[in-house]
Amino acid sequence: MELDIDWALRWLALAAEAMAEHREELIELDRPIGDSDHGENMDRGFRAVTEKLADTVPENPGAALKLTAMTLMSKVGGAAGPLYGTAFLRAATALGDTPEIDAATLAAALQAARDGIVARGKAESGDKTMVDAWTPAIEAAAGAASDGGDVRKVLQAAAEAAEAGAVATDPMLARKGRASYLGERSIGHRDPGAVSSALILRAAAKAAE
Amino acid sequence: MELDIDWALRWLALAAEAMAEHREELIELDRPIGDSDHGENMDRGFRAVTEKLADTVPENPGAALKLTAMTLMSKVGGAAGPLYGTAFLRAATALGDTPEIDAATLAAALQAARDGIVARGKAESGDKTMVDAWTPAIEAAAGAASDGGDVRKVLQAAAEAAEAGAVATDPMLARKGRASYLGERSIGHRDPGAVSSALILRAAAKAAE
Amino acid sequence: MKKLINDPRAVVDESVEGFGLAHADLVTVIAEPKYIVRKDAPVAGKVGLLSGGGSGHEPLHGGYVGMGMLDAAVPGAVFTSPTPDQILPATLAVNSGAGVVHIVKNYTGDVLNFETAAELAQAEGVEVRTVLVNDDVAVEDSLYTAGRRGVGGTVLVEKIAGAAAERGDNLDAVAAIGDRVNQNVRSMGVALTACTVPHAGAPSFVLEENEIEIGIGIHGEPGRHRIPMENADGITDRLLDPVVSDLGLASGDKVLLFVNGMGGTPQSELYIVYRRAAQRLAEQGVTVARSLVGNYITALEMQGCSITVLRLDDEMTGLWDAPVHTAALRWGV
Amino acid sequence: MKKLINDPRAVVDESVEGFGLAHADLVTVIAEPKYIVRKDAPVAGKVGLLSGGGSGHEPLHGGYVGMGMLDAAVPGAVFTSPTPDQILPATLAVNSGAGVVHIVKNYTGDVLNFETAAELAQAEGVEVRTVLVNDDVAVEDSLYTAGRRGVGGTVLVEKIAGAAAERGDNLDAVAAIGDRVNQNVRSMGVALTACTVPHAGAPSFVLEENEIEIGIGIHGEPGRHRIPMENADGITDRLLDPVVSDLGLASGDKVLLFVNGMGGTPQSELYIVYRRAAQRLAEQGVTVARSLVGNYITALEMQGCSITVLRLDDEMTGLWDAPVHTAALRWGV
Ligand SMILES: Nc1ncnc2c1ncn2[C@@H]1O[C@H](COP(=O)(O)OP(=O)(O)O)[C@@H](O)[C@H]1O
Ligand SMILES: Nc1ncnc2c1ncn2[C@@H]1O[C@H](COP(=O)(O)OP(=O)(O)O)[C@@H](O)[C@H]1O
Ligand SMILES: [Mg+2]
Ligand SMILES: [Mg+2]
Ligand SMILES: [Mg+2]
Ligand SMILES: [Mg+2]
Repeated sequence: MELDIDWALRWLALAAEAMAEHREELIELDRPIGDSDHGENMDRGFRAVTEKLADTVPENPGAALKLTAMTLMSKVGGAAGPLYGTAFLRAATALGDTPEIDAATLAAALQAARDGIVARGKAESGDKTMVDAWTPAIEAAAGAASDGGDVRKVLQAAAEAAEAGAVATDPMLARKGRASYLGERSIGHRDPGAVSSALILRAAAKAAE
Repeated sequence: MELDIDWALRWLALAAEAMAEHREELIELDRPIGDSDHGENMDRGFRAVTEKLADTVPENPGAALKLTAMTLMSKVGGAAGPLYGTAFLRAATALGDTPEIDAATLAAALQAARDGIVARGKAESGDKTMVDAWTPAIEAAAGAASDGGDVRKVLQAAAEAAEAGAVATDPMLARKGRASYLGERSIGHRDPGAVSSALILRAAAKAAE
Repeated sequence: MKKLINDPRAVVDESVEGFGLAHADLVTVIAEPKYIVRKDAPVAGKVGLLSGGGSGHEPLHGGYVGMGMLDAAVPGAVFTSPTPDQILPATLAVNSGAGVVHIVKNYTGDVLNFETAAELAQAEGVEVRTVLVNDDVAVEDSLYTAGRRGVGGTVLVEKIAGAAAERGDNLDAVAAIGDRVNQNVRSMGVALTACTVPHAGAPSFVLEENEIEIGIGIHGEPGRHRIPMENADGITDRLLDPVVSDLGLASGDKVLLFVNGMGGTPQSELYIVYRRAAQRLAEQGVTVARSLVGNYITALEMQGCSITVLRLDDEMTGLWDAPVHTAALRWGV
Repeated sequence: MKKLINDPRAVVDESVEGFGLAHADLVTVIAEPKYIVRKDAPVAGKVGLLSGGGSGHEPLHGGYVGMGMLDAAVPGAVFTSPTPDQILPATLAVNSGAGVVHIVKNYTGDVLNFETAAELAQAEGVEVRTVLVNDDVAVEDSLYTAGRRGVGGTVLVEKIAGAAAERGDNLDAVAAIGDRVNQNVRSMGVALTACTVPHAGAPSFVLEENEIEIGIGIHGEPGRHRIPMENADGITDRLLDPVVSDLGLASGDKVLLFVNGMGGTPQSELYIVYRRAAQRLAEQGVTVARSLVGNYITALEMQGCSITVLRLDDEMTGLWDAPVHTAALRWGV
């Protein structure tokens, strides 16, 4: 099985659904260690992606992700906007105009996305950011791909690892983003960006089911 | 028995005590139909009277009431300041420099005080103001005096009637002062100025006991 | 009650002292009896302009002392009118011989205290005229009330009469233009929350999470009626409509539209109200020629706003535009 | 949550629209992508000055667009930085060929979005310099944080750099004076109450009746620590002392003292804070040469304040005094 444009469109639709559904939850997560807007930002961004996709039909997965990147960049704002924008843009670049994505290409695209976030935000693992969802996710994805798993396996592995990564941010002391202002008081809260990252990767996995 | 400067000083001291003691209550009464300051205003004014009297020893009751008038006028502010200022000033004028006050003079001085309030504030009986304490008070005082009652009787009668008059403001619809803005909603609340008037007259009666 | 204060009884003293320190280039603060006076008062040949009232409405009135507006402001205790022993010396201090205009908001306490002070000043040979401001359409002006309150219109009266005094109008002329502004201005306010007088320690009324109070004044006193919360456009209409109809505005009229914050409302919300009010006036053919949006006459930390509309003529417009240099209103200089 | 709004998602749109209606003499509002631009932009030969950030801090930044200050302001959603697709056209609109300075408050979101916009503008041939404002001493500036936040100092950077641009300084000089202001300014804030982001619907944190939060920013984010309520003088000392020591103020220094309200605090309380701060600075031999007191950079309806101190030199003082004509700051014209 390979992933095509239909998968990409299903993914983005499911991601938009997830953002709408988890909007409140993401706002709540951003309340104690941020400024209560992450859910609103992500929901606004993905609603815009949905609208864009109603007008334009991208030809291949790379084009769909590029359109997503530009839309998130221009609609999300805050820290998350440029970070997700860069992630989707780098993934799109990695995919080029391939119509069908195999497991290895997929793992490489996910890696490019993570690297984009790190290049942009300069966060390291353990800084309590979305990087703490993405890094385990790409490691798991790479593992699954090199174990000969298909794209479905790769996405499953990535989503599971991202979810675990998000949970693992609970005890971390934030060193990047708004939560870092809180110092010790950031401990004991889950990072909202890590949770939204896990939701997006879970949507990708579901879209491949 | 006649009333002298000692009575006047006792009266003013007891009035000051009453204002301090009922400060909160007068603020609470002024809350629903006013602006929550009557208790503070009266307490501030009578504390100033007490301070003034610590420096200056007036020679006769009229002088004591004049000093009170000037002090209230300059320290109370709001509607109550000029009204009580005028009341005490008119009473002082009525007393002149008599060292000893008999029942008839007392009744006349109270009448002058009430007339001063009416002249200043233009309120009629039933408008839900301090006038509704003062008018029954002077009527009762005049009655007691013409029945041959002594000053103690006159003051008792005045205080009792003022207290009843204050209670009687409960069902009235305010037509003067801040409470008038409320129209029908002023009904069911007691007028704070009527209550402070009753307290002042009760202090006068106690001072004569 | 959480407030940035030291002693509830020292609020006015300390606040006015701080005001004097921050604006020493504009004003002098006299501590006892308390008033705020323009640095260069009395200005030779100029009619003196004085206002005052209870504190808690800042920047009113101290924030309007300076060139082109007030010569003195007399602050009372919070929500309590000042006393004649303050008003009198302030009146004397701003009298250059051309007389003094008292701008008085129509509340029993203010009226009585200013009346006494005016009599005393006149007894000392100072001519005093009083401009009574009573622009609040929430209160019926009838035998059954103390008359309409002075609210937002006060700021406009002070600015325009201040400009008239500054250009050299005589005593009667300054009072006349003040009266003309008052006759052409109407206001109405709403509270989303109450406010807490420092010495009282508890809110002056209680609004539930879903209630608002229409027709409030600026003293934390309750308004005319309480309704369930509405959106900004609905609330704006409830305030604007009675103002417009009471003023008898007609298509072709030019107005100044003033959306005032009660102290605790973000500016962004005031502009949402302004937007609706401006749109509705435009629909009625009324031209909004001048605007003012912000916290200019407040009720401590109350959340809410008031809408004030002044029907302008060319003279009032010119006087509004004239230079003014005060702590809270400044242009042209 | 009771607010004078219609739809929580339309707050910024409608508020900015109202702002544009009220100040049509000063600014033009572009609705999509949203920015506010000086009426006469681009001003020939002048360096363009642009700032922006999340909304909810009004009058920042839109209130500072006009002669002598900003050429454009780019508002994001409430407490959310704007996006490159807004910042880029605003940058192009204010570029007269002399280049554009971006004034950016140091928050990850603002930094990233402005960075992208600057790259895009540069790709279109517009020279861009960025002045990063990070004056908040409540945040440790270390490897372990995103660095100090930009708060009250931003207003002063915008005014002083704006005056430099207006007098004709070139791109590097305008950026340099902006940096110099930033290097000489420090701030710290306190919250008595939290604020509620309209789309979030509930306060961003909860303070008990007897608690205050020291070291808050302007986004309703919690501060560094929570303490029991104190009186105004005590709170003032807690804010002022770290500012003074971080700035390394010495006897003989001249400063601008800026007491800022967070949106829901009465002006009278800000002057009580100002009084104490001015007295303490005087005790230390520091001269308060200029002052600013009021709601200039807010956090919606939050109650609280911040204290900002800028060490002045003659050039900064002159630029501060230079004429400015914006909706929220105006003098000399
Ligand atoms: N430097 C960074 N690197 C990676 N992720 C970051 C960085 N800064 C913030 N984030 C992520 O962004 C999330 C916050 O996004 P959001 O609330 O939308 O923006 P803002 O913080 O500007 O309000 C955080 O939960 C975190 O995961
Ligand atoms: N016109 C009036 N005539 C007589 N009494 C009045 C009049 N107006 C107000 N009062 C009295 O003043 C009292 C209010 O006093 P106070 O609260 O101190 O002043 P303010 O109303 O200015 O806040 C009312 O309870 C009423 O008894
Ligand atoms: Mg956030
Ligand atoms: Mg009262
Ligand atoms: Mg009062
Ligand atoms: Mg944000």
